[in-house]
Amino acid sequence: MIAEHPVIQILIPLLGAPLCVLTGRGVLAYWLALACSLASLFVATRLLATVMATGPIVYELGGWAAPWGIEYRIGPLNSFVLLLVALLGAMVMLAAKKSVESEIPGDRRHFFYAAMLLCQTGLLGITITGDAFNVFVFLEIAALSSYVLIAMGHQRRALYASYQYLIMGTIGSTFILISIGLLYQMTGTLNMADLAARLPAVGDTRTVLVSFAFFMVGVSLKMALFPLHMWLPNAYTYAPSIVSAFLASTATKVAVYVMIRFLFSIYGPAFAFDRIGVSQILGSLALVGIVIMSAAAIFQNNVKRLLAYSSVAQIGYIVLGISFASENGLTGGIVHLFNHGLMKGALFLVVAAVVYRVGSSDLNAFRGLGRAMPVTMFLFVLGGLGMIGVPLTVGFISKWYLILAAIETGHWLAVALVLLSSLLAVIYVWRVVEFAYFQPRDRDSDPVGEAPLSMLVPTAILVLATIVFGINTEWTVGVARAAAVFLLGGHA
Amino acid sequence: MMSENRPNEKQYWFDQPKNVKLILRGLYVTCAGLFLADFFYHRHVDEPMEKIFGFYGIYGFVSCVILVLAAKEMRKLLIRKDDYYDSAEDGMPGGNAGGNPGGSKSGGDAP
Amino acid sequence: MSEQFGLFNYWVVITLMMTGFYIVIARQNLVKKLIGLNIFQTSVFLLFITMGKVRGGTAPILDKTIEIYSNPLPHVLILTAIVVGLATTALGLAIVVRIDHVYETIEEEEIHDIERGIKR
Amino acid sequence: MSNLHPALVFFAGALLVAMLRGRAQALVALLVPIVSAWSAFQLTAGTEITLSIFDYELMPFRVDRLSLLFNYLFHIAAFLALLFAWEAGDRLQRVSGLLYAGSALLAVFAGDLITLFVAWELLAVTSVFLIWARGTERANRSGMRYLIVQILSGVILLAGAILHLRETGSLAFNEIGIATLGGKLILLALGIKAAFPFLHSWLVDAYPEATPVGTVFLSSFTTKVAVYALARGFAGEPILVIVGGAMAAFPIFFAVIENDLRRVLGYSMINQIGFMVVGVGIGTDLALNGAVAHAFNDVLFKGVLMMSMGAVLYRVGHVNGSDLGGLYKSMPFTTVFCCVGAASISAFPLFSGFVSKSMVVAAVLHEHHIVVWMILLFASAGVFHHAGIKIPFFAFFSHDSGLRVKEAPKSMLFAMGIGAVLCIGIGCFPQFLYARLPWPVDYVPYTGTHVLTQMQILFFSALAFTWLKLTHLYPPELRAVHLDIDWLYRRALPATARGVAMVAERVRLFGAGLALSFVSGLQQAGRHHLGPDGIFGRTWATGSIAVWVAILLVIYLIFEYGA
Repeated sequence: MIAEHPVIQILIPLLGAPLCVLTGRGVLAYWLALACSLASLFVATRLLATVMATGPIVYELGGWAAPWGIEYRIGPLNSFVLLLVALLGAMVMLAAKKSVESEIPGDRRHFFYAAMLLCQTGLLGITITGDAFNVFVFLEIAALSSYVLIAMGHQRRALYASYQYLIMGTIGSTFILISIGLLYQMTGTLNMADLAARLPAVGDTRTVLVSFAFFMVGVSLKMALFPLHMWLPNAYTYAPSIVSAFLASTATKVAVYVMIRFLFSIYGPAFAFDRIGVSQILGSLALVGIVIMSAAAIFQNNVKRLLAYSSVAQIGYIVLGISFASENGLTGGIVHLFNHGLMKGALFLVVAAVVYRVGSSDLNAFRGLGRAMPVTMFLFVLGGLGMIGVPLTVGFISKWYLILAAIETGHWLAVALVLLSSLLAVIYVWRVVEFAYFQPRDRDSDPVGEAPLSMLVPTAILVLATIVFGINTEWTVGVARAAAVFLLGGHA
Repeated sequence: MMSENRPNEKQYWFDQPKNVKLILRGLYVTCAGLFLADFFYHRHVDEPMEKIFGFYGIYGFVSCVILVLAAKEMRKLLIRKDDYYDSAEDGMPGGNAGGNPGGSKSGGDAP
Repeated sequence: MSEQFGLFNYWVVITLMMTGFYIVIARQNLVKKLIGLNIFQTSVFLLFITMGKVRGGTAPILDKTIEIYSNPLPHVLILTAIVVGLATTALGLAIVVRIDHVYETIEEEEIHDIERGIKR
Repeated sequence: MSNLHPALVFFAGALLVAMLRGRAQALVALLVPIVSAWSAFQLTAGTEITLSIFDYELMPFRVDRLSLLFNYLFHIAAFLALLFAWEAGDRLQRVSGLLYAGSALLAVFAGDLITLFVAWELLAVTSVFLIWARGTERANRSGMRYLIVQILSGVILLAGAILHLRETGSLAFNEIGIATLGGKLILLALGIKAAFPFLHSWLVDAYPEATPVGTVFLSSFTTKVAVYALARGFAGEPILVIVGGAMAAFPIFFAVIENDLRRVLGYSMINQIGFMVVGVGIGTDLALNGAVAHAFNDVLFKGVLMMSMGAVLYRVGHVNGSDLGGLYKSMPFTTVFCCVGAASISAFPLFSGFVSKSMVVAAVLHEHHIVVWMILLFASAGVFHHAGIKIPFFAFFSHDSGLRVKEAPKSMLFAMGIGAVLCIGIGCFPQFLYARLPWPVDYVPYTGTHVLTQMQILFFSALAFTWLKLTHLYPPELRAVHLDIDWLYRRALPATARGVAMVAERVRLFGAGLALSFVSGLQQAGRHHLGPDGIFGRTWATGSIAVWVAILLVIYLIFEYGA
C-alpha cells in the first residue's frame, strides 16, 4: 500500500473534484472535499515519514520507467512541501464551511469545492513530480483553478484581479514552458534527474542560457518575487477569504519550491550560482523586495492587502536564503517556506473569521474586535509576533538562519535590511493590533460575537504549530537541513 | 494662599510663617556649622583640591546655582507648548494616513 | 534549403512571440489582450513543433519502409499545451464576459477609472 | 538547594492570575513573588543548567553571586509593586507585571546570549502593556515608540550575539568587551536599555505615560537588567566611565525645568544609572560592588519615589509640579515616605543611597579620574536639588494648591512603607547588603570624612535652593514640554519621512514613465499610457506588469551573457 502512496496523493483530490461537482448543491460537497483534504494530509504525513526513515521514494507512473515514463520522485525537500500543502489544505478546508456559506452563493458552492480540490491537486502534483513537463501541466491545473477561485470573490474587483492574474500567470507558465522546451531541445529528455545528468555537457550553449533566463523570469512571476508581484495584492485581497488563506500559504511557496528544484537539481548549483551568478540578481531583488514591500504593507488600509504585501516581503526572505546557496541559507529559506506558510495561513484564517463576523477586511472593520472577538484577535497577535520574528515563534527561527547565512557569506547589508524589515513588520502588525485593541467599535454597528469554533480550531492549530515549531526546532530545521544538504550535494 | 479662603479649615504647621522661618534659620545655622567644621575636623584628603577650606560646601552651592541658572537658559531654547507633540503627530503613515477618515484620533505612529 | 526553412520557422516563432507580448502590453481591450496572449502561446507551440521536426523525416508511423521520422514527443506534449491554452482562453473570455456584465466596459483604463471613482 | 528557575514561577503565576478576578487575583499576584522567593532564595551560586537547541549549547539557567543579588532585588521589587497594585491594579497590569518581572529574572540568570536575547525581547513585549494600560492617546503613542526602541535594542543584541559567535565561537554570556564588532553592537543594545545619552529618550518619554502601577514596575526592571548585563559583559571598559559621567550630569538640567514630576524622576533615574555605569567602567572590585549595590538601592528608593508620585497621580489625577502643592496636609504618610525616598536618593548618611553611591565615588577618586569625580560631585549636588528637594517640595509643600484629596490607599502606604524601611535599614546596617555583593568587600562607608563632606555638599545645595527660591531666581514650574533627543524621531524624522515619501512618489512616477515611454517610443504606440490622466498613478495595469516581465528577462539575458 505504501508503495502506491505517491500516486494516491494526487489521485485523492483529483478524483474528489469531479465527485464534488456530481454531488450537486447540497452540503455533501463540503464533507467530500474535507474528507479528501484530510486523507491527502494523512498520505503526505506517511510519505514524509517514509522519506525521512528510508530515503527518497521513486515511483514510476503506469510502470513506465524513466526517462520514457513520468516518474514521481520524493526526497526530503518535496515531501516537506507536500506536507505543507496538504496541511494547509486540510486546515483551510476545516475552516471553510461557514465562511464559504457566507461568501459563495449556494448554487456555486460545489464548483467552489471542486476548484479547491483541483488547486490542491495541481500544487501537490507540481511538488511530487520528477518530470519537467509534468511540472508545467500541474502548474496550469493549479493556476486555472485558482483563477476560478479568485473570480468567485463577491466584489466585482475580484473579476478584474482574476483576469490580471490569468494574464500574468499564463505568461509566467508559458515562459517556463519555453524554458522546458529549450532544455528538451538540448538534452532530449524531460526527466529531471536525467536533465541534471545531461545538462553539464551543453551548459555553455546559448540555448541553455536563454532557457535559464526564461525559467527564472517565469518562476519569479509565479512566486510573486518583487518586482513581478503586482498581480498578487489584488488577487489575495478580492478572492474569497478562504481562498486567500489557502493560496497565500501554499501557491507562492510551491512556486518557490519549483525554483529551488530547478536551480539545484536541474541546472545545478555549479551552473546557476558559479557560472551565471544568479545569487546577485536574486539576492538584490529579494532585499529590495523585503524592504519596499514591508514598507508598502504599512500603508495598506485593508488587512488582506496588508498581509498580501507582507507575503511578497516574506517571499523575499525565502529567496534571500536561497540566493546564499549555502547550507545555512538554504536551510533558512526552506524552513521559512514552511514557517511562513503556517503563519500566513493562520493570519488569513483570522481575517476570514473577521470577514465572516463583520463582513469586511478593512482596517476600520477591526475596530474594537480585541473586545468583541478576543480569542480570534489573540490568535492574530500570536501569528503577528511570528511575522515580526519574535523569539519562541517560528519567524525567529527562520530569521536566525538567514542572518547566520548572511553573516557567513559577508552580506552585511542583508543583515541590516533583514533586521530593519523586522521593525517594519512590528509597525504593520501593530496597525491591526491598534485598531483591534485601542479603537472603540462604532456605536451604531451591530454587536459582534466570537468566531465560530469551526474556524477558530484550525486557526488555533496553525498558531499553535507556529509556536511549537518555534520552540522545538528539531523537526522542521532537521528536515530543512536534510533537504539543503541533499540539494547542495547535487542530488534530486 | 488658598488656605486663607477656607477659614474653617484646620491650620497646618507650615501655614504659620514663623514656622517656615524657623526651618530656614535651622538651615542657616547648620550650614554655618558644617562650614566651620572644617576647622575642627581634619578631613582625609585624596586630591589636592580637596584641601581648599570649605571645598565641598562651596562646590555644592556654586554648582547648584550654576545648574539652575543654566537650566533656566536652556529652557528658553527648549520650551514648547504643552500639546506640541500631540499637534505634530497627525498624518503619520503608521497612524491613520488616508483612507480611514474615522480614525482621526488613532495612535500607532511610527518613527 | 531545409536549413533556411528551419531558421525561418524560428524567426516566425520570435515574431509571433513579440507580437503577442506586445499586444498584451499595449492593448487596453481585455479581449484583445487575451488574443495577444493566445498568439504568444501559439508561438511556443510552433517552437516545440519545429524542434521535433527531423530533416527528411516523415510522420512517426510504425512501418518498415520508414527509416527517418520526426520526434513525436514534442508534438504530443504540445497537444497538452494546446488544451491548456484553450482552457485559459475560455476561462479568460468567461471572466471578460462577467467583467463586461458588472462594469459595462472591457477597456482596462475605463475599469480603472470606475474603480478610482468609487474609491475616492 | 533548589533548581527551580524563578522566572518559571512568575510565568506560571501570571497564567494563574490571568484566570482569577477580584481580590483573589490581587492576592495570588502578591503571593507569586513570595512563593518564588521561598525557592529562589535557596539558590546557590554554581548551579548551571545547559540545554542544547539550535545546534548550540545554551545555558538558560546559571546562578552566581552577581545574578543572585539581582534575583533578591527583583523579588523584593516585584512584591512591592504588586502590593502597590493591590488597589490600583487590574488584570492586565498584574499579568504583564508578573511576566515582566519573570522576564527580568530570566535575563539575570541567562548564561548565554540567546537566552539573554529572548529575555530582552520579552522584557519589551511584556512591559509595554503597563504603558498602554493607561488608556490615553498619548500613552498609546508613547508605548508604541517605547516598543519600537526596545525591540530595536533586542534586534541589535541579536545581531551582536551572532557576530560575537562568529568572532569568538562562543555564545556564553561572560566578559564580552568592545574589541570586536559583535561586542560593540551588544554594548549598543545594552546602552539603549540602560538609557545612555542620546539613547535615553524612550525612558523619559514612556515612563511618565504609564499607569501609576506601571511606572513602579517599569522603573524597577528594564534599566537594572541593563546595568546587570553591563557589569557582566563590559566591566572595566574605559569608555563607560565617560558615558556614565555624561549620564550622571546632563539629565539634571532637564530635571530642573521639567514639570511632570514622574518625568523628573525619569531624568533622575538616568542620573543614578550614570553613577552605576561609571562604576562598571572603572571595573575595580570596589567600583563594581558600588555599581550593583547602587542598582539595588536605586530600585528601592526610586521605587518609593515612583510609588509616592503614583499615589499622588492616583488621587489627584496628574503630577504636574505647577498644579500641585500643600499635599502634606491631606497625604501626610505619603509625604513622609517620599521624603525618606528623597533622602535616600540624595545619599544622606543613614539612608541607603549613601552606602552605595559613596563606594562609586570613592572608587573614582581611588583611580584618580579627577574630572569624572568632579562631575559626580556636581551630579550628587544636582540630584539632591531636583529629586531630593524639588519632588517633595513641589508636590507636598510649596504654595498650597487647595487640593484636598484622600490619603493614598492602605496597600500603597504599606508598599511605600516597606520600601522606606528598607531604605533606612540598608542605610543604617549596610553590612547586610555588603555581605551579598558579588565581589569581596572591604569598604567602610561611615567615616568622619565621608559623612562630613556629604553633609556639606547636601546642605549647601539646600542653601542654594533656598537662596534661589527666595530671590525668585528659581525658574517657576510651567505647563510645557521641553525638547529632548526624542524630538528627532517625533518631529524631525516624521517630517523628513513625509518629504522622502513625496520625493519617492515623484521618482516612482518618473521611473514608470521612463520605462513605458521607452516601449512606446519604439513602437509609436501606447501613447495613451502617457495621457493626462496617465495610468501610472493608479494600481498597476496588466500591461505595465508585463513590461516588467520583459525588463527582467532582458536583465537576466544581459547578465548571463556578461557572466
